[in-house]
Amino acid sequence: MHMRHISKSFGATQALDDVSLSIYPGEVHALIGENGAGKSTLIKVMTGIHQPDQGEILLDGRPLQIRNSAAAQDHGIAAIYQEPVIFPDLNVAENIFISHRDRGAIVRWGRMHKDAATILAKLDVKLDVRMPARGLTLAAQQAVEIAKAISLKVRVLVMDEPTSSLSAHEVAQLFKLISTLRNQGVAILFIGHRLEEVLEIADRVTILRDGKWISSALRSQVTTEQVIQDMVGRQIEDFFAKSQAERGDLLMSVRGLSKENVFSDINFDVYRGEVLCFAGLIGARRTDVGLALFGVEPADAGHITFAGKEVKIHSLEQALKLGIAYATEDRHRFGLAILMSVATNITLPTLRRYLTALGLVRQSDEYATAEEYRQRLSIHAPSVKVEVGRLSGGNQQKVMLSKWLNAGPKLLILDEPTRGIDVPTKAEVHHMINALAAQGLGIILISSDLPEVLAMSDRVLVMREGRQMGLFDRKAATQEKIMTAAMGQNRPAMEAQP
Amino acid sequence: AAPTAAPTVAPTKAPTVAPTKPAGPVKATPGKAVKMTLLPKFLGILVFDQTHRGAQEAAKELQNPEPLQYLGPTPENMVAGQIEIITAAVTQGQDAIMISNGGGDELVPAAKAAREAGMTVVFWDSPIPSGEGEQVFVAQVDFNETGKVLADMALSIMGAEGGKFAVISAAPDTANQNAWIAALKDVLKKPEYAKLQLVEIAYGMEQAEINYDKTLALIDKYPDIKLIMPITASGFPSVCKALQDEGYCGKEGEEPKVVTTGLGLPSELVSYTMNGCAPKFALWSFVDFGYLTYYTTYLLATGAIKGEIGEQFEAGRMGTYTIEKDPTREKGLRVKMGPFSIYDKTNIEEAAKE
Amino acid sequence: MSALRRYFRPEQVRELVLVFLIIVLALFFGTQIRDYYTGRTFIRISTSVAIIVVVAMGETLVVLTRNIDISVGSIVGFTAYFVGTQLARHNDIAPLVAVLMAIGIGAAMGLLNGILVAYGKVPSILVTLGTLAIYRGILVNYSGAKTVVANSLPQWVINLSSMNIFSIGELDFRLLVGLALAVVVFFQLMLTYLPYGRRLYAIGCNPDAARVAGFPSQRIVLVAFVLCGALCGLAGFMYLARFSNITVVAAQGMEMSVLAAVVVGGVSIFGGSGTVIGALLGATMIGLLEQSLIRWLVISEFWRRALLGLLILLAVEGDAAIMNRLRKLWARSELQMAPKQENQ
Amino acid sequence: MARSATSPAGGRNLLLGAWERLKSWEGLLLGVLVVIVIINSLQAPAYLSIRNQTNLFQLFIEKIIVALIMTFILINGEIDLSVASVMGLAASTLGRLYELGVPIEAAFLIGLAVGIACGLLNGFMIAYAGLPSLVVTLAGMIGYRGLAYILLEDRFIGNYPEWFSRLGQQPLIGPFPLALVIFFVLLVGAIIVLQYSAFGRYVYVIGNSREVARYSGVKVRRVKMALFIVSGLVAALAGLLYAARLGSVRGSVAEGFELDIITMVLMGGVNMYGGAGSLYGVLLSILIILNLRNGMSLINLTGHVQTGVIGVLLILSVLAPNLARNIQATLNRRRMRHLAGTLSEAQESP
Ligand SMILES: Nc1ncnc2c1ncn2[C@@H]1O[C@H](COP(=O)(O)OP(=O)(O)OP(=O)(O)O)[C@@H](O)[C@H]1O
Ligand SMILES: Nc1ncnc2c1ncn2[C@@H]1O[C@H](COP(=O)(O)OP(=O)(O)OP(=O)(O)O)[C@@H](O)[C@H]1O
Ligand SMILES: [Mg+2]
Ligand SMILES: [Mg+2]
Repeated sequence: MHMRHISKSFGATQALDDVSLSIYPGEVHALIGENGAGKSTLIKVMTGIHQPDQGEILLDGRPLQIRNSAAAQDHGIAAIYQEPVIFPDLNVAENIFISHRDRGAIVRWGRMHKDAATILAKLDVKLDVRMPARGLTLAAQQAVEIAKAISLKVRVLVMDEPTSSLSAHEVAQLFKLISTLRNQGVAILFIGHRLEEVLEIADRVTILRDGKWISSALRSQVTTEQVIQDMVGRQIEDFFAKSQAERGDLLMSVRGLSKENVFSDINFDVYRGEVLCFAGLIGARRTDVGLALFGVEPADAGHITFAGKEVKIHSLEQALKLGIAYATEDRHRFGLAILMSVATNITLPTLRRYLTALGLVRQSDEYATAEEYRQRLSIHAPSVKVEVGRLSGGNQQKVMLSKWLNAGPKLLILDEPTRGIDVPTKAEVHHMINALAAQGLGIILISSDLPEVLAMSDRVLVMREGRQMGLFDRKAATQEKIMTAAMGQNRPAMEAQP
Repeated sequence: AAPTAAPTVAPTKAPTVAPTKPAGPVKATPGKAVKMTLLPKFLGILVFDQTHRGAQEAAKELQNPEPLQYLGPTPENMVAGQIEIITAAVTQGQDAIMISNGGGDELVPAAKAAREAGMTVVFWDSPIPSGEGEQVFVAQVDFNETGKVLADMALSIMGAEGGKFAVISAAPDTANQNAWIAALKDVLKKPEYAKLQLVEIAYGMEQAEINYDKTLALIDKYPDIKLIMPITASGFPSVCKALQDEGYCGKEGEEPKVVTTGLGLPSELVSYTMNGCAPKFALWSFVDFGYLTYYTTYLLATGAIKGEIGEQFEAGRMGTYTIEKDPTREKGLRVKMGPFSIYDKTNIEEAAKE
Repeated sequence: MSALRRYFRPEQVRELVLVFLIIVLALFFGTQIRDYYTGRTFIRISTSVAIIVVVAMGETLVVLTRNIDISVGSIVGFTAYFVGTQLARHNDIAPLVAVLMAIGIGAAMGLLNGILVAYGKVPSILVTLGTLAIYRGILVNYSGAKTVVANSLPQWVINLSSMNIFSIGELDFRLLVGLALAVVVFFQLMLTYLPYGRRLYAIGCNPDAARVAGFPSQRIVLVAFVLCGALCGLAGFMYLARFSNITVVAAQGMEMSVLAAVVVGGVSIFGGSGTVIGALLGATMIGLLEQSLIRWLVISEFWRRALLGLLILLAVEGDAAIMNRLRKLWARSELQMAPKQENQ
Repeated sequence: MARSATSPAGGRNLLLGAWERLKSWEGLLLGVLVVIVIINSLQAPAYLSIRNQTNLFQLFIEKIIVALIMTFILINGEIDLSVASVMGLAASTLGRLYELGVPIEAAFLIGLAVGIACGLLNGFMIAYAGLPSLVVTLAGMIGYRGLAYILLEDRFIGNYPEWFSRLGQQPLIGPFPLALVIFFVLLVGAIIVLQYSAFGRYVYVIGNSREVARYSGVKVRRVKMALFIVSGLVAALAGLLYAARLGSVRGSVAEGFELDIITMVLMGGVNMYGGAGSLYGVLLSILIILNLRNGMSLINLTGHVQTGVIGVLLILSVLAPNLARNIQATLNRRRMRHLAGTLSEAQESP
């Protein structure tokens, strides 16, 4: 399959500018680029969701008009999109087969359930195929998406950041599967931000920057450094900065925090200037602990001391008042008002600061603040007045971070803050975390990215299925130890209770 | 409490004594340009259409060079819609408007404003209860007489032993039908009607399905009911259809268990009269009604008559009429058309052809 | 317990509750109304529900796709009137032709709705709010203020509504009721066993996903509107057969009863969940209430309307509150089960 | 950093905003309005008279008052179908109490209180019990209307004190009757609150996403609750004004008004699903509907035909921009292709 001279613009944004790309059977082709480089747009052109302004697509050397995703499917092109697209009221099996057109005129439920179970087994995912997809975790949704794509008889399979919410174990499983498909002669286009992963699986690498094609090369002919350099157009020495903040006073101490059927007996302390990482596999209920501390889904039992006072966090307002902020992992549902401007989003939790005596909003101040963050976090947006929905995924993430930084919290809970963020931005976020810690903030960093956990943490709390499996000091923490605890093989005693 | 009113004489087609104007009834001068609007309660039912036909006939006879406007609101928006149309007529510079009041006193401000703007405002079919803002009300029949006619028909159908019957009206807030019901209740107090037992008044809201369902509910609720009396012409056929569907009347070779009487249009009820479902019912001619209304309004608008008690005028083919104090309301003048035509097997087929 | 939860979704629990409520209501009215348990009551309720149910089927299809059709009353009225005038003018039109004409006209009106919604991308509530007024306006103009009266219709139309399929004692099973049930069964099967039916659910619960999922979601929505229109056409014909006297306001306001039936029956107004059986139960419950309240001696006309309103308010709001609970309960138990399975 | 709200920057923004708006949906509405006004004034000379222009507001005044608060509710992502029934219930309460001998002033206040009570119930069900507003207010629409019928049955209550009817019908300030004055005061207040206050900002954000607002510390429930209470209050006020204007009250007062009200708001460019829209658009759409209806009455289009035309307008108001966007996109693509073609030729030729 060849894509030639593809261009696409959205209003003033030139998302793709004369991009060409060839994908060959039996090969994994990695597409890499910064946030907003145009990767997602390119594959949406491939699958007929967007029509290109110019350029052509050739399959087997014949030019092709892909009007919609059904047409793409007819040509054997299937895609997994960056944001999982799930039908919550249909069950898992239906979700997998809903768009198939070769399964006869009548739905045979029994066969469908069996087939779905078979496919999921291949992925080594344990899900009840009769459950409605409502309430599946992001990871499970992602797994269903993958199952859906591979159940089609595909010739070209596109995966837009399929691993962004998967844990190491699931990623391994997925890669095994990709290899199998590759051996069957399927052409695979793979998009990802975790470089080491991408480079592990890829046979060929193409790099986009600002909607332009930069380079294409065989994997064997490029180095990681080269790739990064091409991506950003400049040299980057070090993208996992180490925290060097001084540990301050005790900020919060949590004892025996429990919520029925969700998590139980969580114990930890956070000091000012410290980064406490929550590690674990998907479904470890780290998010739920975060939500409990933020007062959204309060815990039912346990003691919390915050800044020296015993407190009960039962509402979000109260958490905010105490100085606890939580940046969600699911920015579309909980993080950003997509139709509102960047500025509006950034000042939302702190709007009170921008009011006149009459309760009216001082918009100039608001814009000034937003502008400040746009520059500090280098948010790529034409202005702070554009709608957040028009930014790329990574830039949206930065807007969400700005929003909480502007609240000036004492404790900042970051849930997967670097998910779906490109490498340079990731580095920026890490620098920022360090800077914040240096200012005396306590930070809880929930992350599934093990290298990130090891690099960023002062201490690591490992969870599994709602239970605390261990708390490691930075020095004591190794990849093996964390994984062992997260997988639940043994349950080491609290090694590093300070 | 009935106001003290002059006792009603019932002068119908015959000219009566005219004390104030010995010169005899006023005649219309044809050919004057009067912009006139005919405003029914709402558009889309036959009786108002017939009124329109009658008014057009009069317009032609009077050689009014201005075309007659026939405008109406939607049924669910009767009151507000009528106010809107009256207001627009003022803006358009219309000379006269003929209104069948779709509500109660809500039209008063709009009607008053029209009067102030120099328009002639005549009501027909359904008056303004308080009489405010209205110049003359053209009544189809005497509202008190309606009560008697209805009761008489019921009596003649149910016979001396009497029995239970129920009334179906259009809506709880229809001024004319409420007046008829009140009159009927008054009449029923008399000893000769003592055996007639009015058990319920139901409302069909001018919709076929509601009339239909209400009829059946009445039958279920009063298993010994003998008669259903729709006093709304548009609901009458649905009542008959319901009875016939459920085999209460009109079944070949069977004595009907429940029958109907009331106010209905012959052309809509022929088959039911012939099969015994609606053996007898009454109505007036809506064509004549429109004709008379137009004449009255034309005369008022051209200044031929002033709208004072006792004035007499000639309404073309229909003869002479007198403006009188409306005995059924505390205030207000009326011109009474009348009389009822009673339809049964003997005359319905002829009448239905109209 | 887990098997029970797997096979009884909250939606099904709700349907059972609805059946239970209907029984309770029937028992209650039995104590209040003389001669309640008779063939008459059955006939009244079943025939009055028959027309509503057919329209409710169409509405269900549309609501499943997270759309709404409030022009149904106008479509029913228009087809009833149009077919009525045609039959009055040409008494010799064959029954089947008349039915097909009604369905065809309804489908055409549904097609316009569907095109505007699916391809014009105008929200369905706006489209059908507009066509509700437009179709009625066309009818008023077309009719020239005439009405269709039973007198002028061929005899078979008038007799249709009292025709029985069979009777058990005094329990008459009317032809129109049979027709409605056939429609219900057909659409229940369609929604469970045809890919088309499943995709209606898919579109409703996540329209954005449907757009990229690789099935023609625009066409599916269009067809849902066309089917809804066609069913309204059929209902229009049934309306003509039952009432035979058609004015321009025929079936005005029917959308309210239909929506109430659909909502009470558990079809989510936000699309993606609900069944036609539910809609049938909803319609039955409302029909039962209406017909029984009309007969209940102590209740006057005004109180009847008021009480009906309050009951719908209670039913809908109370029921929705319970559904939320149930959904949460189910969701929680799933979370409990999911990690355990991983251990196996 | 403290700057007053009337800073030069703010002023420029306002101007800029006005210009932006001119090019957009509001600009289109304005164009349509101008066309209608021109046609109307050609139709009837009396159309432009102050009297007719006030009349035209007067005829719809209750609906347009309620349309203001409905704008807030739709932007907030909810809907209130019960407004017309609340209008009816408040008016019926007034009628019933007056009939029982309660002084009209007290009856008026109790009528308003009833409106607030309805709003409270709606708001509680929506904000705290978490039920969809469509369902809650649909039920309210049926239920409150039922209560109005219970109060008045088949009666209609008139004969209010002279001053009460005068209030509804006669000019109060200049040619404007009370209701019209109230409307303009509410309009200015609504624009300030929605467009420039924190509360207005929250209304928009919640309309965008309830969850996002909640996770940002916005008191979502309180905002929704407040909106529905105010909606109940304003609807009751409108109902009472309607009673004063008509000089009589009955159970069916204002039946069916909700559709007109919602049409006005949606045609003003307010997003069906919340989060976007402005009062300027709604104001224009109100003016369009008033003048259009008046114009149609002047050329003798009434009843169902009028509502039919409004229906067409409603659909066109959303369809037209959609079509325009599609055509624009296609044209753009064509132009780009063409451009690319000539460019590549130019490159290849030398
Ligand atoms: N529907 C749209 N409307 C307007 N602009 C868009 C739209 N979709 C994408 N863009 C813009 O196009 C550019 C490319 O976006 P795209 O989503 O393809 O980036 P990406 O490479 O996938 O980034 P990320 O890694 O953050 O997902 C961005 O500037 C984005 O703002
Ligand atoms: N923002 C949220 N609000 C409410 N519930 C949430 C939210 N995010 C996640 N959940 C729920 O929390 C539970 C656990 O989520 P999840 O599987 O993401 O675990 P986790 O430990 O947070 O994993 P990770 O953070 O690595 O993705 C799930 O039931 C999920 O639906
Ligand atoms: Mg992307
Ligand atoms: Mg999580």
